[in-house]
Amino acid sequence: MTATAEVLKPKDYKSDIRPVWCAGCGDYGVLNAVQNAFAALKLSLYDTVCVSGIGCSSRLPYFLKTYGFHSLHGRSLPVAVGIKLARPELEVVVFGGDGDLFSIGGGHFPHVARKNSDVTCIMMDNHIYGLTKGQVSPTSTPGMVATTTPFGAPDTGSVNPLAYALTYGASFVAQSFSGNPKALSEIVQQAIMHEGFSYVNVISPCLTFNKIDTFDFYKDAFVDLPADHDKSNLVAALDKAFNPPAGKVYNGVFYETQRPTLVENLKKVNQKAKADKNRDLNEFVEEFAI
Amino acid sequence: MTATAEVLKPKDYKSDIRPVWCAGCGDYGVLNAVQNAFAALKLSLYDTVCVSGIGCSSRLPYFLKTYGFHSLHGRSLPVAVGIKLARPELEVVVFGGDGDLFSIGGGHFPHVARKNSDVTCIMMDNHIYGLTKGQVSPTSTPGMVATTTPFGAPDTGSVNPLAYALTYGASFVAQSFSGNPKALSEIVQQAIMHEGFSYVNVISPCLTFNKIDTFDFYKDAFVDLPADHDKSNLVAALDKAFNPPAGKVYNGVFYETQRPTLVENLKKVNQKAKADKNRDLNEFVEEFAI
Amino acid sequence: MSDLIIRIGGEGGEGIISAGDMVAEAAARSGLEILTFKSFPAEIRGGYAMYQVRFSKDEILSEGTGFQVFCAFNQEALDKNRSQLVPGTVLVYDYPGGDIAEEVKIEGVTCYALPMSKIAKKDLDMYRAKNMVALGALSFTFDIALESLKELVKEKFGRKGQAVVDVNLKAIDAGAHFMRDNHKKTDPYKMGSVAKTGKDVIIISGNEAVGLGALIAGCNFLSCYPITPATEVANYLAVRLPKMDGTLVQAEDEIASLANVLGASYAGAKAMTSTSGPGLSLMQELLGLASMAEIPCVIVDVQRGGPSTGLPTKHEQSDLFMACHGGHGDASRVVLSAENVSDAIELTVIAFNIAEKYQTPVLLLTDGSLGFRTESIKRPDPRKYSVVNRDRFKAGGNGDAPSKYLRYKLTASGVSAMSLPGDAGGAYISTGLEHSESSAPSFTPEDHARMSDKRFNKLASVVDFVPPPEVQGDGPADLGVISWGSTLGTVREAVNQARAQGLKVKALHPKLVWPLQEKQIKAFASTCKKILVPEVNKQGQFAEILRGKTGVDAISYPIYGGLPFSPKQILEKIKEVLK
Amino acid sequence: MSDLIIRIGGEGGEGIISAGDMVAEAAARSGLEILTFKSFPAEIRGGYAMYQVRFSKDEILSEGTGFQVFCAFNQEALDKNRSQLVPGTVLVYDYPGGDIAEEVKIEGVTCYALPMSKIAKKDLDMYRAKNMVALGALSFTFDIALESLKELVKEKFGRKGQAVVDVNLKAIDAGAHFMRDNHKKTDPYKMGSVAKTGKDVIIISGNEAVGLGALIAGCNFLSCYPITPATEVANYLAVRLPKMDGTLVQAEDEIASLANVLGASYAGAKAMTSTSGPGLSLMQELLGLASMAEIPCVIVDVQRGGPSTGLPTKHEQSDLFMACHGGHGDASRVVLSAENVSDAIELTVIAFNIAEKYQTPVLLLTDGSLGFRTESIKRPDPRKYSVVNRDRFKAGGNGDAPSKYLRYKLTASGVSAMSLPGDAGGAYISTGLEHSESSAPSFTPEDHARMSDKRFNKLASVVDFVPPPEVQGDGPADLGVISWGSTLGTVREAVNQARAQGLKVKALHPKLVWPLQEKQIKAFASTCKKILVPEVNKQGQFAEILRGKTGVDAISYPIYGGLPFSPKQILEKIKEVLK
Ligand SMILES: Cc1ncc(C[n+]2csc(CCOP(=O)(O)OP(=O)(O)O)c2C)c(N)n1
Ligand SMILES: Cc1ncc(C[n+]2csc(CCOP(=O)(O)OP(=O)(O)O)c2C)c(N)n1
Ligand code: SF4
Ligand code: SF4
Ligand SMILES: [Mg+2]
Ligand SMILES: [Mg+2]
Repeated sequence: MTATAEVLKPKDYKSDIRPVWCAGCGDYGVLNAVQNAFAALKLSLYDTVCVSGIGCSSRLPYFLKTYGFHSLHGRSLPVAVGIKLARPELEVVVFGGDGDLFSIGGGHFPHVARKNSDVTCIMMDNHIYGLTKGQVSPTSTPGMVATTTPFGAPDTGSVNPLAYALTYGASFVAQSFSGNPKALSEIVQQAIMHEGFSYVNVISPCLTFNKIDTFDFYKDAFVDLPADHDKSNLVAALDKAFNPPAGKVYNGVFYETQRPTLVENLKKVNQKAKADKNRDLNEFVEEFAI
Repeated sequence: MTATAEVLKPKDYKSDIRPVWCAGCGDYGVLNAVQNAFAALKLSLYDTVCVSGIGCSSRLPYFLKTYGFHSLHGRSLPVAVGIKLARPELEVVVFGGDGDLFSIGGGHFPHVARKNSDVTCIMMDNHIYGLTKGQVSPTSTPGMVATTTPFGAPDTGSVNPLAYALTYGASFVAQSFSGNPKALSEIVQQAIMHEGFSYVNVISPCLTFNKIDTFDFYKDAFVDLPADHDKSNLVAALDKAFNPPAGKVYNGVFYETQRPTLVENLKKVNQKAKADKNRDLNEFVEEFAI
Repeated sequence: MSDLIIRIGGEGGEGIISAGDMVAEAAARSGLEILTFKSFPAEIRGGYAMYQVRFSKDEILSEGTGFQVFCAFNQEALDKNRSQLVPGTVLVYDYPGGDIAEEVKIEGVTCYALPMSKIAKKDLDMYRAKNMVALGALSFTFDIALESLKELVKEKFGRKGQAVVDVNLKAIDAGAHFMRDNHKKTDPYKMGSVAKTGKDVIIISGNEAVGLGALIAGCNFLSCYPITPATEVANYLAVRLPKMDGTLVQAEDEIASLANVLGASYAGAKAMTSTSGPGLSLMQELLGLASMAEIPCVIVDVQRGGPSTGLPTKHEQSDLFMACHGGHGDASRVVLSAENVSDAIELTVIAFNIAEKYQTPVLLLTDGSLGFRTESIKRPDPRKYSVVNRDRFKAGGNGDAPSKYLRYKLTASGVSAMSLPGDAGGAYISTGLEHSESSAPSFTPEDHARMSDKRFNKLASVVDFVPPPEVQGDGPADLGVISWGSTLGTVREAVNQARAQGLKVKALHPKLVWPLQEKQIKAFASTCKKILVPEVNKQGQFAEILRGKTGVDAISYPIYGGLPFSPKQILEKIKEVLK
Repeated sequence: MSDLIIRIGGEGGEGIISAGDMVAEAAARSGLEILTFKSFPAEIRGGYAMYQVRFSKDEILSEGTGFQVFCAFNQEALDKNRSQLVPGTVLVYDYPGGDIAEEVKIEGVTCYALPMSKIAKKDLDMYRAKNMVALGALSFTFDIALESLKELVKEKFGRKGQAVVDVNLKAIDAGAHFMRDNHKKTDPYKMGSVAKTGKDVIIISGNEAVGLGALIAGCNFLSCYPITPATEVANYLAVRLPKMDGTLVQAEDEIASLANVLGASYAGAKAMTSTSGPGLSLMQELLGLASMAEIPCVIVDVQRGGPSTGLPTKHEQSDLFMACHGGHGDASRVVLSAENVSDAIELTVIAFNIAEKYQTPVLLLTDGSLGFRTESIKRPDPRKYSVVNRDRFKAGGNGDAPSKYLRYKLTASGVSAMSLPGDAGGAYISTGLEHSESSAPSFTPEDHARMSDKRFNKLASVVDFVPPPEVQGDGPADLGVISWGSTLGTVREAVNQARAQGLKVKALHPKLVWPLQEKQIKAFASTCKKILVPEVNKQGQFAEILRGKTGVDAISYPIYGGLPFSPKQILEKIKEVLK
């Protein structure tokens, strides 16, 4: 994390591209909380890169003044990993939707998490495909009626993003709500401060296409994780992820631990390699001499 | 599951294509156990389809006399789902390697599991890429030295296939050993009998490229799951998956439950649809009348 | 007046599309032909949306050139279309009291101010009825099916109660009366009605047409992943497939979609997937598997602007290279492309028939503007289509003992009978590896050569299976136009005009774009001094393939602005080339 | 004798490859040129493996035609090569006491029985030394570097202890003595040595050459996914990149590999990935993103037999269509293809230079036989290569205020200065959406047209950046041969032979296959009555692209058996075409 010298306010992180989201979209709250968190952490506009895939949520980087990479549907995580590996000093934050990160992009998530790539991933979970005008996403309630599932989706279960991230080995896993920008901003700050792969599941309702997971529904559903929750216990965290109190949704940090990051491990690889014989181009050519 | 009329012996399931595996490869044990299980279940040669991706392990369907589909690297599961959806009466069994199912194919696994597609998936876990001559796989021990990781793999953690399958919502999750064909055959039978998505992790050593996860290592490492293990408790199963006794590997069924399968849910969709207005081609045309 | 184009522009969400659809349907009821053209913003909310409808007493071949009448719902719409408000056109705009701040005067353009927002808000107390006010005004002023429109309002809004019907009718009248009372009609555009009743007509979009075609062809399996502008194909079939005991699933991505399809087809289903460019890019490896393993399947690509995420809601014909040449290795496939909505039904049936007959992947290319556009077409009779099913293995009927079933038997036609799981004696391994006749892996030079030949030779007769490309015009010509996809209709119109002006121009209209119907193309080319190939992409993809395959010396005319050709553009190019 | 081809065939795992490599190195030390050709089974164990080495006192251009000497380690190897044991060739085979059951007699073929298994087992008590027995026999009989070979054995086995050295030397002697004592040499093949010492020579494989080229070019990032026959590129760099502070990671699949590469390059790395056909198919969507977002990157495709999983260890040049035309939309890119091992070094450097200079994806095509084959080449001097780096944004130096950095500024060259994260004032959003100069999403016809032009126009000068294709032969010709990739060397040899026989034949040797160096190709074609295009694929892919792009009337000569051309095949075709 590189802090900036000048003092920037949240609004200084906002670009002059006007958000294209529907009025009332949950993603506005995420944008606000992120600006807020960036300002609180004094992130540099130039040493921060916001990466995304495709979806309503994935448009977020355009609305910030930092560097950004609006990649392909599902590919934000491996793009972000490439950025971080090439330039470990950069702060790399990934934004995406539930479809982007857990449907088409779901094959990348486990490996980014288990390798503990030092990027922060903020998912705007609206339990729907917003940009393509309303199809079920992996986090949609089973049986949901949507455009490609007019008689109800046949999915028996849905993705539990928190449990997935925990099982994959993410070293920081938290959840918050776009309707509570203060709590969200705090969690985003913690996630960015965390060394290693951090994941924040943000409930961010789509009022246009999802009539189940609405602001109204979540307004009163959020409760903080119990004070005695042991953030260092993986199985306890999984239990909390799988079994929230009936009708409730947890806000807070489920899990946090310190593991070597991919960048750290690769540094060790390079050290070992350099201790080995043959170190430069001429020596490499010499290896082929007869 | 369709049983055959004639009485077939294990060897009757063997095709006349000679296995191409190295002498001593763990996959021979899997082939034997599978022939055994098929015979015990009296599976029909013609109503059974064995599907695979690419890898040493994925060659298995060639060595059986049933129908087979040797698809692409990582694509066995969605191919198998297509087969099952088109022809629910068929018995569909997927075979694959740790790279095939959890690296390149890792994006499909969660969705096949959570939708509870009624296919059986048998993974031959050798903790290595065999067919491409020895690279780390997602299940390899972190730090392993292999061809693309000559100074040790930089991966902080590895994939725990059992925990993944459990978190994904697989309704049957078990583990066994290619070195114990009897135990393995029994578990394969249970997996096939199970209605819904069943996953069997088979430790199947690659003696050519993996010098860590050897037969010798596993010979004494296998212990049965404790008799009092509650197979219906997801969190308990996860605990067992994450925390086996030091130096030990569990044999047995971690989790088993009954959930509606994808095929069942789709049947309900079709029932609803048929109760709806407009049911045939002429009516469909009529919908566009002005 | 036998032909009129009205365009409506405004903010997405203002009911422009639904209003436009109503007037189109009303017009069709009164016996007119209609063809619409829609443009959506790439974002969910806000942004410029456009609906255009072309009315005619005769067959309509394309979106046409520009418009005669433009109706501006807001300032942005007015700005975007300003350059096309040329002398002779008519502008109807929301003024005063709406988003447009000033009265508009344009030399040579008839400008009718219509305070639609104000009427809706003030007089009707329902801002949402703005679109109906506009509709009433347009129908009245240009004499298009006003009575049909009112009838339609009664039918459509009937179940919402009389109050809703009434306010909409009132809005229509308010628009009409405002025009009657406040403007003297000074423009020449008046559509009128025709004798025929339009009874045997349906209105259907390109995406729906693909869906209907699939149902007619016997499709019983679709796996999809949502993507603009193809999602409507799945949306349509999601309602209908389950009613016919079929299955539609939304997969986790496009790779899984095609994998699902190949599994289903291997097991006997008639299976398809629908996608757009980015999805088709992801499917390339599996497309090669379908070729190698000889699995019938249909892939519909509703093209959009590329490359990459590109211009998701814009028109383009730039996936041809990929469709014909994508994927590694020599992967055989067939590529069809539809000209219009009727064609989309027809070619979807043909696509399935080819897939089944030749056990091959078939790609059907349409595009964003064709997918969204609706047309009035003759009502299709599902029973009139011939449907082909794959050649099935019969135990002992393969010329071999049952235990020796040869899935990839070398035959004269190149096609081998296919068994399905469950067929006793028919077991084999469907495979992406090169193989012997029995499906066992084989990497010998002999097997690779003969299996490669099998995969390509069996497609040789596809060029005869698909109807020969239509020739427009006869005799020797100074110029022949060859195009593909939805540009064909525009070419037809331009060539009609050119010929009417005495130019010696012909056109060829292929629907099969890979493999090419070389014989007919060469024959056509031999009667033309020059060949022009207009298409909507940067590289002149079809021109290059045409040259590469037939040696025909094609003059490429590519445009790439995210919009279809107008007949005028093509006509002008024809004249330029002939100069 | 100035040219000799010896082939060894046997079971994979019998030490054929390592023995072959030793005799090749020994020969190179004694001043001979060498070029090897290897063929592996697609399975891990078992199956036929082949190693062939061509020795010459002069430059070697290709694998050559057939062999003069075949050494059979087992019956399968003998059977596979039987048809090539034509009069004039020599067979050395393991008999008696080995896998070959009967004495072999073939009309016109000199057959030397050599009981290599028996000698190794019985006399040396080390079956594994069979390969050394064979080597000793071959070196002695055909007079190839026997002394160098012994020296090499001492060096290579030195650290394993004197006992190992001794038994290997004994095996070599045993082979040599058996031949001396039991056979009278009746064949004419004797290589001998040359004056030059071979000091300035290295032996390197095609895959290693790509790796070395990447290091020379300044590559500091590789993300890969293992795949035959490309894995060795990554294996090579995995050892070297970290020593130069670079990074190599193995990703979860090919999609992630290229995504890693694009992220790394966006952040400033010189990044590449290496793969084969199936992997490149999966990368098509991201390749389009690289084009749209103008991100430099190098993708190496070591082609194998296709389509689908195909023939993983066999030779083919069938990914050209995909390389040039793959992916949806009009996606600009550059495609290079290497002729031989030296070329692989050179072109990898050029690939990086083009990627950086033009901010574009660059594909480098090699193939399985080139990837695995080794050659003795002149030792390259890493300092002699010029290395190009991308045009970097300088705050205020973009001609704009820092706050107005235009990442996609329209410039005369089409290339715009690129900022890297960390550059104050250089922030922008790299994007796959169509965009304005500032990188904001834009879907207007104007922006799409001018950005499309930018992406393609900037590549116009690539044809001048890459050295012009070499012309072999001069003056007007009856036939010109144009080919690509590793077939070029074979064409060179065949054309040399044809010209030596007085035929008026020329050849053109392009390394840049997309965009084409049209000027030079047309100029060349204009001096030839006919153009022949040999290539190893079913569809005649390069011939079609050549016709499509240049209109040159190419005669396609495709072969597709999983093997490279022999000079003889091409020579015969030349004669046939000239008849
Ligand atoms: C390869 C590919 N397939 C499909 C699409 C179409 N597409 C764009 S966004 C999207 C899903 C959006 O859902 P989500 O990721 O949840 O984001 P949201 O819009 O809900 O924020 C899809 C399917 C695409 N752009 N690329
Ligand atoms: C798209 C694609 N990428 C890469 C490969 C090369 N490949 C074949 S098998 C394999 C991995 C094999 O490992 P695993 O799945 O664990 O099977 P095993 O051989 O160990 O049984 C790879 C990378 C391929 N065939 N296709
Ligand atoms: S569609 Fe939903 S997710 Fe997209 S901008 Fe609108 S409210 Fe937000
Ligand atoms: S390489 Fe390993 S996995 Fe493959 S066949 Fe040999 S022992 Fe088995
Ligand atoms: Mg979403
Ligand atoms: Mg493995």
